Amino acid sequence: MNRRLLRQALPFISLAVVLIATFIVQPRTMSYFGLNLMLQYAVPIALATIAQMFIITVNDLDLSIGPFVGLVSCIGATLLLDNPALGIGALAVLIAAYGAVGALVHLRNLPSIVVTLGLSFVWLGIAVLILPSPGGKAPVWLKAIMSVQIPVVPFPIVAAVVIGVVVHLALMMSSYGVIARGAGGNPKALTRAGWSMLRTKIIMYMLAGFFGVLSGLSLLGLTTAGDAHVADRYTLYSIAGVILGGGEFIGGRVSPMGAVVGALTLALAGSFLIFLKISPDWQIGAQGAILIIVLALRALVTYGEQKR
Amino acid sequence: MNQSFAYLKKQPWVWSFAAALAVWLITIAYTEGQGATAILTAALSFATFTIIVGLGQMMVITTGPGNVDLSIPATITLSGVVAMKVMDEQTAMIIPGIVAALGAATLVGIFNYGLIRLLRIPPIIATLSSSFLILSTAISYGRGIRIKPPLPLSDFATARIFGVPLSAILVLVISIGLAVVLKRTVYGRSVLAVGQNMRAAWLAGMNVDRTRFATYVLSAFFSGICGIVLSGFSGGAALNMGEEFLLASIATVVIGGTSVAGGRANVPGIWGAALFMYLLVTMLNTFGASAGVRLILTGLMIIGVIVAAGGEEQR
Amino acid sequence: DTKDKKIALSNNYAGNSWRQAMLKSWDKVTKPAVEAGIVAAADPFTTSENQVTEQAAQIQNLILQGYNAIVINAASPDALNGVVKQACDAGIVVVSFDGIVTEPCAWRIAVDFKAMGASEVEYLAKKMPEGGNLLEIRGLAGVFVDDEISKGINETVAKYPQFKIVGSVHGDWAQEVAQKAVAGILPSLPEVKAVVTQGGDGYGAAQAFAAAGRPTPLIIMGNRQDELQWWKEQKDANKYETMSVSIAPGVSTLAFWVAQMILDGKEVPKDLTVPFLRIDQDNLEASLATTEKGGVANVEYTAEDAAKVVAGK
Amino acid sequence: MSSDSIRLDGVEKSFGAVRALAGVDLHVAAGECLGLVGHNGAGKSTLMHVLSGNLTPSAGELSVGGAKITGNWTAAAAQASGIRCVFQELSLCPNLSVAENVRIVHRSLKGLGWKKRASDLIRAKLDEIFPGHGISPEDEIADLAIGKRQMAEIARAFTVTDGPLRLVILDEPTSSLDAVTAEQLLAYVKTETARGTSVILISHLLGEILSTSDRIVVMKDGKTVAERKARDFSRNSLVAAMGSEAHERRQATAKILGTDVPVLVKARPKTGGSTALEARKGEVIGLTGLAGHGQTRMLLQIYSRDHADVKGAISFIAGDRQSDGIFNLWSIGRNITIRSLKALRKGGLIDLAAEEKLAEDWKTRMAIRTPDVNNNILTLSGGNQQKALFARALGSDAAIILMDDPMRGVDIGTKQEVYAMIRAQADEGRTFIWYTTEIDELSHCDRAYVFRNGEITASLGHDDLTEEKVLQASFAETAA
Ligand SMILES: Nc1ncnc2c1ncn2[C@@H]1O[C@H](COP(=O)(O)OP(=O)(O)OP(=O)(O)O)[C@@H](O)[C@H]1O
Ligand SMILES: Nc1ncnc2c1ncn2[C@@H]1O[C@H](COP(=O)(O)OP(=O)(O)OP(=O)(O)O)[C@@H](O)[C@H]1O
Ligand SMILES: [Mg+2]
Ligand SMILES: [Mg+2]
Repeated sequence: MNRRLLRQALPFISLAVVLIATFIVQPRTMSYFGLNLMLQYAVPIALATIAQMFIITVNDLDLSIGPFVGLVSCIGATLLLDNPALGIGALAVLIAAYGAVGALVHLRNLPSIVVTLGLSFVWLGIAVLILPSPGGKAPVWLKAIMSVQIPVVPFPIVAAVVIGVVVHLALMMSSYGVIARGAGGNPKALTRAGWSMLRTKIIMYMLAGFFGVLSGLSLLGLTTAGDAHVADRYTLYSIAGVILGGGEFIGGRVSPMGAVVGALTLALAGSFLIFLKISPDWQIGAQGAILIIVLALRALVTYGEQKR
Repeated sequence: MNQSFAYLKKQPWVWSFAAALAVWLITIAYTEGQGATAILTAALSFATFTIIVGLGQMMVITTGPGNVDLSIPATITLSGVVAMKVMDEQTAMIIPGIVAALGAATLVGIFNYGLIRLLRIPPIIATLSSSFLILSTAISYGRGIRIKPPLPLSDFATARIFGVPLSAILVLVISIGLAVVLKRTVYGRSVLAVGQNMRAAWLAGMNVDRTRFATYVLSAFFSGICGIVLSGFSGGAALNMGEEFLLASIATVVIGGTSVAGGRANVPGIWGAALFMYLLVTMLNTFGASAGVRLILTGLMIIGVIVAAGGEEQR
Repeated sequence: DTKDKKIALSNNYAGNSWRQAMLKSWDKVTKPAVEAGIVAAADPFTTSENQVTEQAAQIQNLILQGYNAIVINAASPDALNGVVKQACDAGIVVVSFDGIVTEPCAWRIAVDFKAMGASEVEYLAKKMPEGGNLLEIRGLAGVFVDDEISKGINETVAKYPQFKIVGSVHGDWAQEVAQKAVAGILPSLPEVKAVVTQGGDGYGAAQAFAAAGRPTPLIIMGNRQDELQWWKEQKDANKYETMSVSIAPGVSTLAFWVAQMILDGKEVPKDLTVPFLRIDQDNLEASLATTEKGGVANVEYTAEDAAKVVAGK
Repeated sequence: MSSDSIRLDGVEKSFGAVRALAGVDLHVAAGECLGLVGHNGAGKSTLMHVLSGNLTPSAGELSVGGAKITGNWTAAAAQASGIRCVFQELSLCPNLSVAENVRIVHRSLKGLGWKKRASDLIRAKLDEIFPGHGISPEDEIADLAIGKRQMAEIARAFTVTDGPLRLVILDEPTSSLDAVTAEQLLAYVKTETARGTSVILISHLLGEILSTSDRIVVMKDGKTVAERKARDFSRNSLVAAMGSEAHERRQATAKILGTDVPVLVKARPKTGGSTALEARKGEVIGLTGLAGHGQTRMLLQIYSRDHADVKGAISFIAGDRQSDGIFNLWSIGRNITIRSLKALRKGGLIDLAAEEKLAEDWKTRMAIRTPDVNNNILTLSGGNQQKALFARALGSDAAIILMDDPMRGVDIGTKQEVYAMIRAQADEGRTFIWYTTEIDELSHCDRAYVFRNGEITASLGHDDLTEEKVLQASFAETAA
């Protein structure tokens, strides 16, 4: 069998394995209601993972996406609720700020890790200023969107597929997606062909900001109240999701569908563990174990590849 | 004069020291000179913990893009818990406790590299996953009980010589040793070479596997030392004692001028960066800034330092 | 009759001794209850970090597993409302404690955090009528509990003009962080008469003062054994006086019994208040004697205790 | 001259203290193939970077199609005026497919169906230049061997969409190609110039320069020192113009080894075949055949002592210096000494003075053009970087030296010196196993093995190492 194909299929296989295991341990999940409930919180994670993926595409890493999602949820629960125009304006400014960070990272050739690490404090600080302790309220329309009931297929699944396909078309199929990925593969080649790396980075960072906003809003729609710390772990989740989905840190090799599937796998793996009723001491460790097991699958495939 | 200034400007660590100095000056200007040396002493004694784990993190980051040790916090906790539990407040058990704790830390390093090498898991994810397992081990072994360190250990951890913390002197010795290792040993050169180009390093006759293995073990080992001394310093081990070192270890390394793309390490920069990070928080606390403002300023200062220091050379 | 009812504990953090003690109390009280056939199951679940999203997913899974009641220590008072509502809609009894939720369908076993903060200052006002400078050690920024206790402290200080808060740092409820933050700000502060805390960080503060060579001020303590032990040593050595306020981790067992009573069809008001645990100069030794070395001062509840709390006694 | 397609006047460029271009005048007429030669570091690549808008010159003028360029001359502007460049260091994106790489240089390939158009474009061009190339537009670059990558990049440079194609710069395009594909390319250059496109061809292989160019310009130390019609140059006069001496010395006979000379390497390709490779102490063994048929893999197999009987320390000289050879962040000196660090230790620590001395020695012996070995390795021209890699291996204690097509981009003068050095070292007892894509180089070997599809299909003695016999063996089917 074609190794490359197998590697691309791997995230989907992992998802299937985890899903089946979950069904076996807890048959009740094998229903519209069950899937809906179990996967709801995967939607904002998937969106954050896509945001991270845009940054990874251009060989950078975003350590601020978690606090950023938290900030969006705070803005959504306050400004956006009280004054929609102002709220949308604020979110637009945030996306522009992401673009500015991209420009800064490129122009001064800075390590993105530190810049976004600093940025994570900035986002958290603004969020704490806006909402010193959790609260606020989600706009009604947001709650409505996130609790929409679609016949036959649960909403989270539809949302995941739509996100994956749209981003896949844009990044993997379109002619501008090629430029974006090329910027990660060999930036020099791109500048030599007359493309502006600056512009590419700004656009990719702004896309990340945009998907970060979507993630924050969808999360707000689920939690119904804002919280600065609501998504602190999204930073690591989103990175893990991109890698689980077959992406690589360097070289512009990413997969949008894989990233979405990676995010779903992570969310499901958490549920699976809860169903196993492990002793609380080891519940945290089991999360690590499951990450290792899923990624060990990859090792088998890549090992075969080396032997080629 | 001008020449030495130009030389200094090119050293990546200068910026972190300059930033630390600036922050310190602003703080004592605000307090009108009150507590100037006391602040420095406090900074030194707390920064040593960040520095020691920063040194390990630096070695890992230097081995190439994507290499980073996220299991440092959990390893600190584990070694602290193991040390305190084995010592059980008895002076006679200090040595066995240290050996057990460092042994546990070393095992963590071996496990981490096993995941990276045998299972081919990217280091970020491998060390993240292992950190969960390590934390569970610490929880299940320590049961959340806080045991006090034996007196000699806490005396050692808090001792000062002419106002300089003993632990800072210890870490200074380790730092100098590591700087020599990087410049003048085959292992050090291998780390730098592997970080630039793993394949080329292999073809140039370096033992890539052994180098990476040793580096992950070294990082875990340094976390182990940190865990033991920190437990002695703060009166026992706690399950969350390592948490703050996750971001701090990465930030100090990179602000200190080590390249995140690998292949370039900088020992003095870690000192500057760790002092800067501590003094920054102190300054903002002294100003009485609210939590939000403090966070924002912290972030902006980190970005400011890295912007001033400039990035890697364009190539 | 609740002998075939299943109760779950949803906890969001296990990384400190308070939470560990809470889980241990749960175990200690619910195991016999299950063995005695009072309930069919009482399973504890915990997530790794203080994260709303993980806990929300966890609660959703508990809904799917068919528990009849879920006892929650919530990561956020509002952000879990969505999923709590889902649980209520599925006919599940939700009882929140310590970290309570605001969703109206759930029961709340609340600690009056504001009053807890206020009580610290009231104590100081009585203890040192001449007043003085205060240092405040807060918890984790952006978290509800931190905000409430701090509000209680600051509002009460405003009532006593002889007190002045000259410094405020965040200790994140962690010994090491508190020690570090206090050590950093201390050199720039004038004489500090007392330290108001949120519990768990008193020992760290004491160490920072000692390291800076400053006279030890009056430090309000939490309920950790090392804090109480230190207080006892000071008391024996130089008649050091202070007090300790905290929340007993055993409140999880109260929540368990409350959930059991609701399942049993008993009438339980939606809002219950538990007193915080207070230790004073005279009952220090007694509390210390019952506290496990390295553990946390604690109170566990029996079914009868719980019934009394519900009855408002 | 109205037929001038491109004209450069008095172009200067300095990198710090290094004056890479010291006032160069150059012109190319439409439909002309201009050969550009010069020693390593003469400034050829730098000049091409200026021409393609990737470096801003410190002084000088540029005109395109008779019009003087006044504004900013950028890569985008160069692209728009129909100037394409195949750089010495390849510039493809390894994570993209061949077709996607075509898109990068053609702004008009967008909208629905762009991928099909790009695939058709590159497939047609590859078929035209390199018949039987075996590259699919869907292949990801990272999966292609370096030779195939070079073919893809060359074909890409000649593709045309909406804009004009005025000039194609080929900076050492044949360095990773085998004899057959190189021939195909040179033939195509003639076809293309007949269509009116200008080509600048840079190469250290004087034969192809003489046979393909219309006019030849010789550069030396950042200046042009000679310019004549190609037919007015002979090989010797060209070499003389470059400032080297011509040693047209084909080694007369192979070394005759007694049976008592120990066999240091014995290995059978893991990829197949029954014939094993054998190398004895002091031998120079060639590996040949068409590019990508398992020669590099054989070397790696020996290097990793995997199913290979090897006696003695090994050193490896990479040909793909970017990915297998140099350490970008290090100085020239450190790049040279890395293979010898263990020997340089004194009391456990590396002796820095001895290290510096080793680097200086080998800088002089290999005539590496740099004012200071402490300069970064990237300040060297491509060929000089390659010399540093030679210095690394030859300066080490290795008994066996594996060479993976190591003469890529090395100028003719240096090559002669290196050949002599290899011979001298072989006489002293070092063993060389040498994969080369240049059949001429095989004359410096005692014996050679021909590879096809991962197997050794023939073993040729010194006297059989002629172009004809090697090519014959390269295409022959395996007997068994
Ligand atoms: N980025 C740079 N920084 C410093 N010096 C440089 C840089 N690039 C090139 N040089 C120097 O400029 C000179 C000309 O180099 P160039 O690459 O143009 O030579 P070349 O003629 O192409 O040589 P080769 O045949 O080896 O490819 C050399 O001395 C080289 O060391
Ligand atoms: N064991 C190995 N480990 C890593 N890379 C390998 C290994 N074996 C082969 N390769 C790489 O795979 C590619 C194809 O190798 P192969 O030996 O088939 O080609 P080749 O004859 O060297 O072709 P070319 O002359 O074009 O480089 C090369 O880039 C080589 O570096
Ligand atoms: Mg060149
Ligand atoms: Mg090869």
